[in-house]
Amino acid sequence: MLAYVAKRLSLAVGTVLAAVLITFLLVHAGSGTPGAVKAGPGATAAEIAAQNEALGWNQPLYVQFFDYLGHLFRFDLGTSLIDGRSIAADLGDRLPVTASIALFATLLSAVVGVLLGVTAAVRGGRLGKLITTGAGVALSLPAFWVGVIVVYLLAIKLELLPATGYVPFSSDPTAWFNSLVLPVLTLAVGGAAIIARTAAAGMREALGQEHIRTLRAMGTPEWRIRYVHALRFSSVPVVSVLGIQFIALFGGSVIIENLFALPGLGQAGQQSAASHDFPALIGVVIVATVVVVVVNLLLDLVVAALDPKVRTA
Amino acid sequence: MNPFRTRDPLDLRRPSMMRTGVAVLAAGALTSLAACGGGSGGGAASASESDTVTIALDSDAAPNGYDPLLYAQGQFEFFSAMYDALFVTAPDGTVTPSLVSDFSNNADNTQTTLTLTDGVTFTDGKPLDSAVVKANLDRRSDPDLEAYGSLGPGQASEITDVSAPDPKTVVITWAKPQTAPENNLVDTAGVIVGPDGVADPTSLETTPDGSGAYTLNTDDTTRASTYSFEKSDDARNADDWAYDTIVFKVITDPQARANAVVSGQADVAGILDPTTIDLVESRQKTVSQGGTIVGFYFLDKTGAVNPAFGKEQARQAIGYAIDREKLVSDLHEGSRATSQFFPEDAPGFDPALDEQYAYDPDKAKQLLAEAGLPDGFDFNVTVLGQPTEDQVAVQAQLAEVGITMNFVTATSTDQLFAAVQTDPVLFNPFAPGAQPAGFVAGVLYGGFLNTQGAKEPEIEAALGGALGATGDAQTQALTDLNTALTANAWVAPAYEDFTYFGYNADKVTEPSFAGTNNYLVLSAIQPAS
Amino acid sequence: MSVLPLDAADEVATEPVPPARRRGVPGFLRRPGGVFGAAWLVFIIVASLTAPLWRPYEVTEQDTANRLALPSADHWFGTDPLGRDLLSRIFTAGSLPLLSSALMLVVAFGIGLPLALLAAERGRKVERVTSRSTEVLMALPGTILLLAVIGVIGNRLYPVMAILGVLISAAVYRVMLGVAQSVRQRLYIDAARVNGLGSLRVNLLHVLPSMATVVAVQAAQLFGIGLLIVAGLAFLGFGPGEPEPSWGFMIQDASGHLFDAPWLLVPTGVVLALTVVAANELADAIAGKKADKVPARRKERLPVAVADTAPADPSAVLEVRDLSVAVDDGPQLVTGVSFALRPGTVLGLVGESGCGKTMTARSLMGLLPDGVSVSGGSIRWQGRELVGLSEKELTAVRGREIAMISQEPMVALDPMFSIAYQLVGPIRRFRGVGRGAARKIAAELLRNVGIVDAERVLKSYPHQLSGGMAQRVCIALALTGEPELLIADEPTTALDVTVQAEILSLLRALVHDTGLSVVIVSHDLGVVADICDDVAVMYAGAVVESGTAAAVLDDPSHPYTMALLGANPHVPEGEPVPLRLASIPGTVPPPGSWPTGCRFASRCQFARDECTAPFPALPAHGSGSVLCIRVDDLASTHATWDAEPVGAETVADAVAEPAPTAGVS
Amino acid sequence: MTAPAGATAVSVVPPAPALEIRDLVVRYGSGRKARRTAPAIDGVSFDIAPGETVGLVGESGSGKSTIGKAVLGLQPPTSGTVRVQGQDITRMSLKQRSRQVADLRVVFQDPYSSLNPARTIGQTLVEPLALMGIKGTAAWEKARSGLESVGLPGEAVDRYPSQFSGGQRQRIAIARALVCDPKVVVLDEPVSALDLSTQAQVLNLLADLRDQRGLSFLFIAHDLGVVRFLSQRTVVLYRGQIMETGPVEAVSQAPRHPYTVALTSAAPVPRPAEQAARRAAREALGMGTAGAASASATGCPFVPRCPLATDVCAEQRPPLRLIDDSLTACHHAERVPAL
Repeated sequence: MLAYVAKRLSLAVGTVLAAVLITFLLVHAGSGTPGAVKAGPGATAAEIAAQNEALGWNQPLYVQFFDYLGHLFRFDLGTSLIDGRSIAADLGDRLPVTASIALFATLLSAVVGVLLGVTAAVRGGRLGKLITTGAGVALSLPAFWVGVIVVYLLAIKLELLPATGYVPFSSDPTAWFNSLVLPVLTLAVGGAAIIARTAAAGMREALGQEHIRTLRAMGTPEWRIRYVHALRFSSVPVVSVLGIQFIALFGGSVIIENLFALPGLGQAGQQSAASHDFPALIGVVIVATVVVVVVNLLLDLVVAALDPKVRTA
Repeated sequence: MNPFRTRDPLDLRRPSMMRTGVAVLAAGALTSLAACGGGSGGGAASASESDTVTIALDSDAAPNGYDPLLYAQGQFEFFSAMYDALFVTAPDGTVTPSLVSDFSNNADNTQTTLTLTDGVTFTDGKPLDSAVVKANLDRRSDPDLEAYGSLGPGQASEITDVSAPDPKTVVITWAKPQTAPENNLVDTAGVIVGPDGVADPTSLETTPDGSGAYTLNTDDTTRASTYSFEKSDDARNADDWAYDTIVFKVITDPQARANAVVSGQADVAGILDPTTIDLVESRQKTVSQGGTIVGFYFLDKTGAVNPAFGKEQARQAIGYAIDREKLVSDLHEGSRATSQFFPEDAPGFDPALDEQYAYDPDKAKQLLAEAGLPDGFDFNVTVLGQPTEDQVAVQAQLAEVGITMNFVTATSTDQLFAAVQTDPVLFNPFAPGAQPAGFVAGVLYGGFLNTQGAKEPEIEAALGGALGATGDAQTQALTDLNTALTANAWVAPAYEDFTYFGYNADKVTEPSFAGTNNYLVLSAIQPAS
Repeated sequence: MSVLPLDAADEVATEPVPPARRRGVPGFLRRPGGVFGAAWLVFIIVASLTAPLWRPYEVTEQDTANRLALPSADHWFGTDPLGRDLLSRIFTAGSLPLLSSALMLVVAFGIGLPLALLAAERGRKVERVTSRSTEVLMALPGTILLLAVIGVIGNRLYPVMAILGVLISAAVYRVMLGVAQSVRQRLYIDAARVNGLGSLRVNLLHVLPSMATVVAVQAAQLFGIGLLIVAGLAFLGFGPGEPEPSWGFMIQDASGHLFDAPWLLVPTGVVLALTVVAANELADAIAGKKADKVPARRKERLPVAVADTAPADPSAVLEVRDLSVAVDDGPQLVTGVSFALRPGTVLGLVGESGCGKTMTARSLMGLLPDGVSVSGGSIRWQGRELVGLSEKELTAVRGREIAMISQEPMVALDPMFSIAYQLVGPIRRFRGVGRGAARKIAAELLRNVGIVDAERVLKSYPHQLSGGMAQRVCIALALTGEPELLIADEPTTALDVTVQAEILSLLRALVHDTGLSVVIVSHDLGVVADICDDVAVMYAGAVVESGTAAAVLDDPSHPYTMALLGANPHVPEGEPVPLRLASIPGTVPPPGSWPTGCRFASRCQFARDECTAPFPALPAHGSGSVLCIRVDDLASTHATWDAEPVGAETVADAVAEPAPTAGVS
Repeated sequence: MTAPAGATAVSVVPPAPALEIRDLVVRYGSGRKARRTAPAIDGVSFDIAPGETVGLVGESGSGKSTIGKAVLGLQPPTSGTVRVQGQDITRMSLKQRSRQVADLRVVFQDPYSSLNPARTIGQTLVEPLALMGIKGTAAWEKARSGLESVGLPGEAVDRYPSQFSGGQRQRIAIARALVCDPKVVVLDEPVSALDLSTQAQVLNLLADLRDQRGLSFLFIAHDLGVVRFLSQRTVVLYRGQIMETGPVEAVSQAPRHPYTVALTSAAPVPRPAEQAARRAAREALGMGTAGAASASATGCPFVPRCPLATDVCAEQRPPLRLIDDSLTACHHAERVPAL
């Protein structure tokens, strides 16, 4: 188990390094230079060159890359080309926003999805068909479309919830919660649909397993067969999909953050990409990658905890 | 995603953006104040409610950090919480001393003597004195500082000298006589940054250093998204401010911004997108201010980029090809169709000009033929993201007379700013304010809208008269200037628009614009009783 | 923006669907979802690509006076904020997302699929390298990276979608690798390789076609996701520039008019959502997912009319009479089966696959598959009628009175729980003891079934056990309720012959020591000879011969039993091996196509015309029976089922009508 | 590879064996891990004469299928050689093999997965022919006659595998193997997935074909009874090593190795009285539980289960010795009780 964790960890570090490299190369592949950004549009070529010189942009790529890595190991993501703010601190403020939305959306998807999926698989019949069909439609709806409608109905028409903005937990827990409801709801529609389908398929498969027949033959109560044995059996794919779901929600938060005016990572990514704020852009990619990698790692551990085959292999 | 939409065009944080776009608007706003006399008038001082006010802005107010001198006058709406200025604009438009307890101008208005207020301390702990004021004003030749746009060398309100004979006194010498010298030192232009900030301007990128009633709450602040200010009760003018906390939220999505004020996450929100005004007014209230002129601003008058634009007839043809009445009646109900650059309220406005340039596609075609372009011509307009409805509508109108307007999509602000050099024309709103001559001098003729340095004696002559003369002569000169701009097709306006702010009447009283400017006086925002 | 369709990986059947060309319509078009999906996609693709030919208005044609109009005869979908016709714009806008998603698909599969094929073919080393690289690719935050790409290369949708295709190829690879690996394990791949087919041809001719279903499913799903992503980018402003229409920006535009013209959001949103739904429905249909064949809620079985006859054999602990099992609204699987089991004895149900022996055994516990039920007859267990009992009543019987062990011990245990957990639960339930006591009993039970290191096994998980060990655990599990009857369905078929001998010894010892009665299902006459006291030979759903094992095996009366014995290559001690074995021509007829009269007649060496008429079972072997009208003739002539002559097999015989292989086992 | 191996070149009597396996070793995986674990095949040598069938028996995991794979080239051997009619094919790629020695074919166990469900029977049969240069009508004609030779109608070429029963599919698989007129056919458990009556048909068919065509079979099976029916000689494998090899009658009727005894006596016969006697005899032997402890690396692999095992068995790996008609790898072969 320890060796397993160590292996996953080293892989995780490698992944982050690769992500840094890819972004780094991407940034260098573009036509813009940080000097030009810093010097501004009216700047002469000499001014830009001077700025680039000062920023080390003219050094060989590998020098810059290893220099960057050196800073990275000290958790230093550099400062913004635009306003000199510390990127690490800025992203530190933004991470909780995106993370809490992705996390709560994933949790809500999980709860609703598993409930629906298990119901569909166990009850079957018309209800099951309704759930499966509904989920098929729900996962086809574009999140931004759902978001617009959710805002219109719940925030504008019914005035139940705030339409925009994010309140930090520390300043007002209730307001924090309220500010998360709509974005989470928007994201959870598709998420729950996917989980429901996975859970339904998993439960159906599980209930057809030979060992379930063994349990029946042992006179095991039906609830135990369903909710202990079959659910546990189908938990591994569900958890895997949940993890992918979280990652997708995390990475795909740009639109939602736009829609709900949330100061999250997606927004930072969009802004820094548009303004060619290279250090900030790399920072966003790194933070997002780290989150993805960490989630993957946790996911692997959860799967290992759930599935003895993985755990004891 | 339109960078030049109004006073504060920034969707995207980018220094270059500020330097150009904001400079333009700053100049315009400054000049508009020239008409207003000095005098007294305090800020509101009720301050009974000690709560939080939340203001939603359409773009980041401090994209380049907390040096207020980097920004236009309109940004004082935001910076006035942290910084005090020598003079500020009151809601009625009057210029009011703030860090100045007393001031006087010499007879020919070429020298201004300021006596500084006592007991002013900056965030860095140091007191206000004349040396600090001089140090601030001595940065005026830095072209990056938008606030000093017209104070720099060679500009309309050039300062030649600043002296500090004693710690409480500052003497400013102007290059030319100024109609009301103190008006040049109002709002951001008059902001005094603390000694540490002046000594090391880069520190201002992250650390504000002002003497305002509020300090930045960095814990609750996420740059480009949420700014939170806390009132320091020991501040000199703390009682003038109603709220303990002021929160600015940057909400770039127009719908989200409107939603914010409708559903109560913001007490004040602006600038509202016209499509959202109905929504906001259905629940909350709005205030508006006219004076924004939307239309074509020709950059390539020499034809360097696109030869067609070097021909006056071709530019005029564009003016005739715009069906302004239709644009207003269908898309901008309530706005005013116009073909002149001066707003209706400004001196020099001439209703006859609108008649002269009425929609006439045949005339446009004829002009094109005269210009040697019987088949019309093509040109590019760079937009960030998608063009506005107006732009698309105008595109179709131009197509009627054979002019093809292509949209080039920029994906970064780099690209957008490069386009200012390569696009022949802008279709954007600009707010020349109530006194547009300054805008013409600083931007349209002598600035960023004329980087090619095109010359037009007619305009030059009228501009000289407008800036130098007084009384009726000045009015006549302004009319001439307006006529000349239109006749020579330096601009081809479409309509005069309003700037809208929405506010929650249950929470705040009606916000006040700073005189005829299209930004709010922050200190005047009061809790609803 | 959306989720990679990895969730589908587990759902997709990797079993290739045999081509259905001959049947005219592809299988997926037989499901309503598939018809809808295919029809809508064809419609939207054709309509979009041909939009310039038929659209009622030009996309740039403005009528600002008539902006934000609701649907009307002039504008079927209404108009947008510039008074442009929505119908024309929506369908014109379609071609770009459709084509660019297709490009993304081509790139994603163009990279992911060959890589997966390569990794599956070249084995661990290559696979490790490719898998690691794709893992990195998958960990990248796609949307943010895409924005960065747009920042660098500009707003060019096709290259951007191609790059997205590269990112997604990692997911494609991951799904396809699993499928390719499983396909490569099929023996026809090995056969083709032994035939000398080159790597490329093996992949193209054998591996890829077998993956076609999965590829189609994944492609359809990814296509939907591609559409959403293109729309999402356009929503953010990175789409085709106005005045060209795009779905995403039309929704963005509409969201600005939510208050004054909410209708605007509907047409574009619905068309986009419908298109994605269509892609997903098509994927589901191709995957053959039987969402509509969700098992119906377990219904209480309808009580069957039971002939309340007195037990014929008072000593029998289990007596089955005239038992019929049938598919609900379908053919009979088992008919008129009767047998009796004395306490402490072992009864064997023997026959080839498809003869109904497993169905018979499972009906004893009411554990028939969904959609199959007892349609008549009686199962009398200790004087109590089991047919017609409710699920609840049966649950009380199962495990406590009648237990079961099955054919595949490795999958009969729950892979997610330890052996201890799986034993302790039933022990506590059946014996009402605490956890600690239950664990002690569990260890004791394991020792009783011959497991020496019981403590280690208790801590193990099923996958850590060998087949023989797992079967012992299964037997221990079956014994937790101290049942009186054990039903063993081919308990040794999956095991090595040496292990089989051990398990049979164990069962015999249990019968001997505890007085347990056993019904054992087997196809192996040797197993029957080894352990059974009585035997019932089944053929095509009926018992054709029964009696004591010694009588039936040593002196078979029914031709089928004779043939089975003749086909067995295990010749008696000291006898020479025959040159050819006895065999039975043809195959067991599937349920529903049983002939009247003797079901074996068409394959029987001794069949006569009289065999085709119905006749009753005759008593034989003492208490047994035989179902053959010619039994006396055959006995009197000492008929034997002869081996076929040398060389007979190489002549093309009338190879039976294509035998549907579905059926019961 | 034109010259036959030296040994056979000089000899007068025995022609080159149809299949010759020498010192075959197969290890799975690579690297340190593989070297630490016991090889799947550990020094196996045997020959198959032309027209002869050799049965390869053993429990699951004994390595019998691995030998088949190594012979076919599906699993590269770690060391040792495989010759077909004197030609060394050990290191030859599958493609080369089919070009140069079209003499080796295979019939697999599972008739369901050994035919590509997406291809017609004809396509399946023509495929190897095309690689041998037989194309078009000739190939299809050969496919038809191939089907007829296994007792299927020629028109079956147009059908798909799903339209055939298990026994019929196995006939098709046999036809595919034989359509190229091979000399050696590896039969990897060809009847173990079939029902008894079908199994008999296929066994009879294989016997007929062998006799008519003089084929050599490497017949891999777990059932000694089946092996005894079809084979002339038997090779008994345990954990990758040969325990005993010899004429089939000798090995099955008078086994000289305890493992062969265990294997033989465990197979039940369908005659209750005889089976009861066999069972009693088997239980009297006192064989250890299958798969109990792992074997020592140096000694006999059967030690943990062997009732006759002594210290020497754990220390020394017994060599194959000729006892009566069989080669037996047991130190105590002489003490092995008669069945």
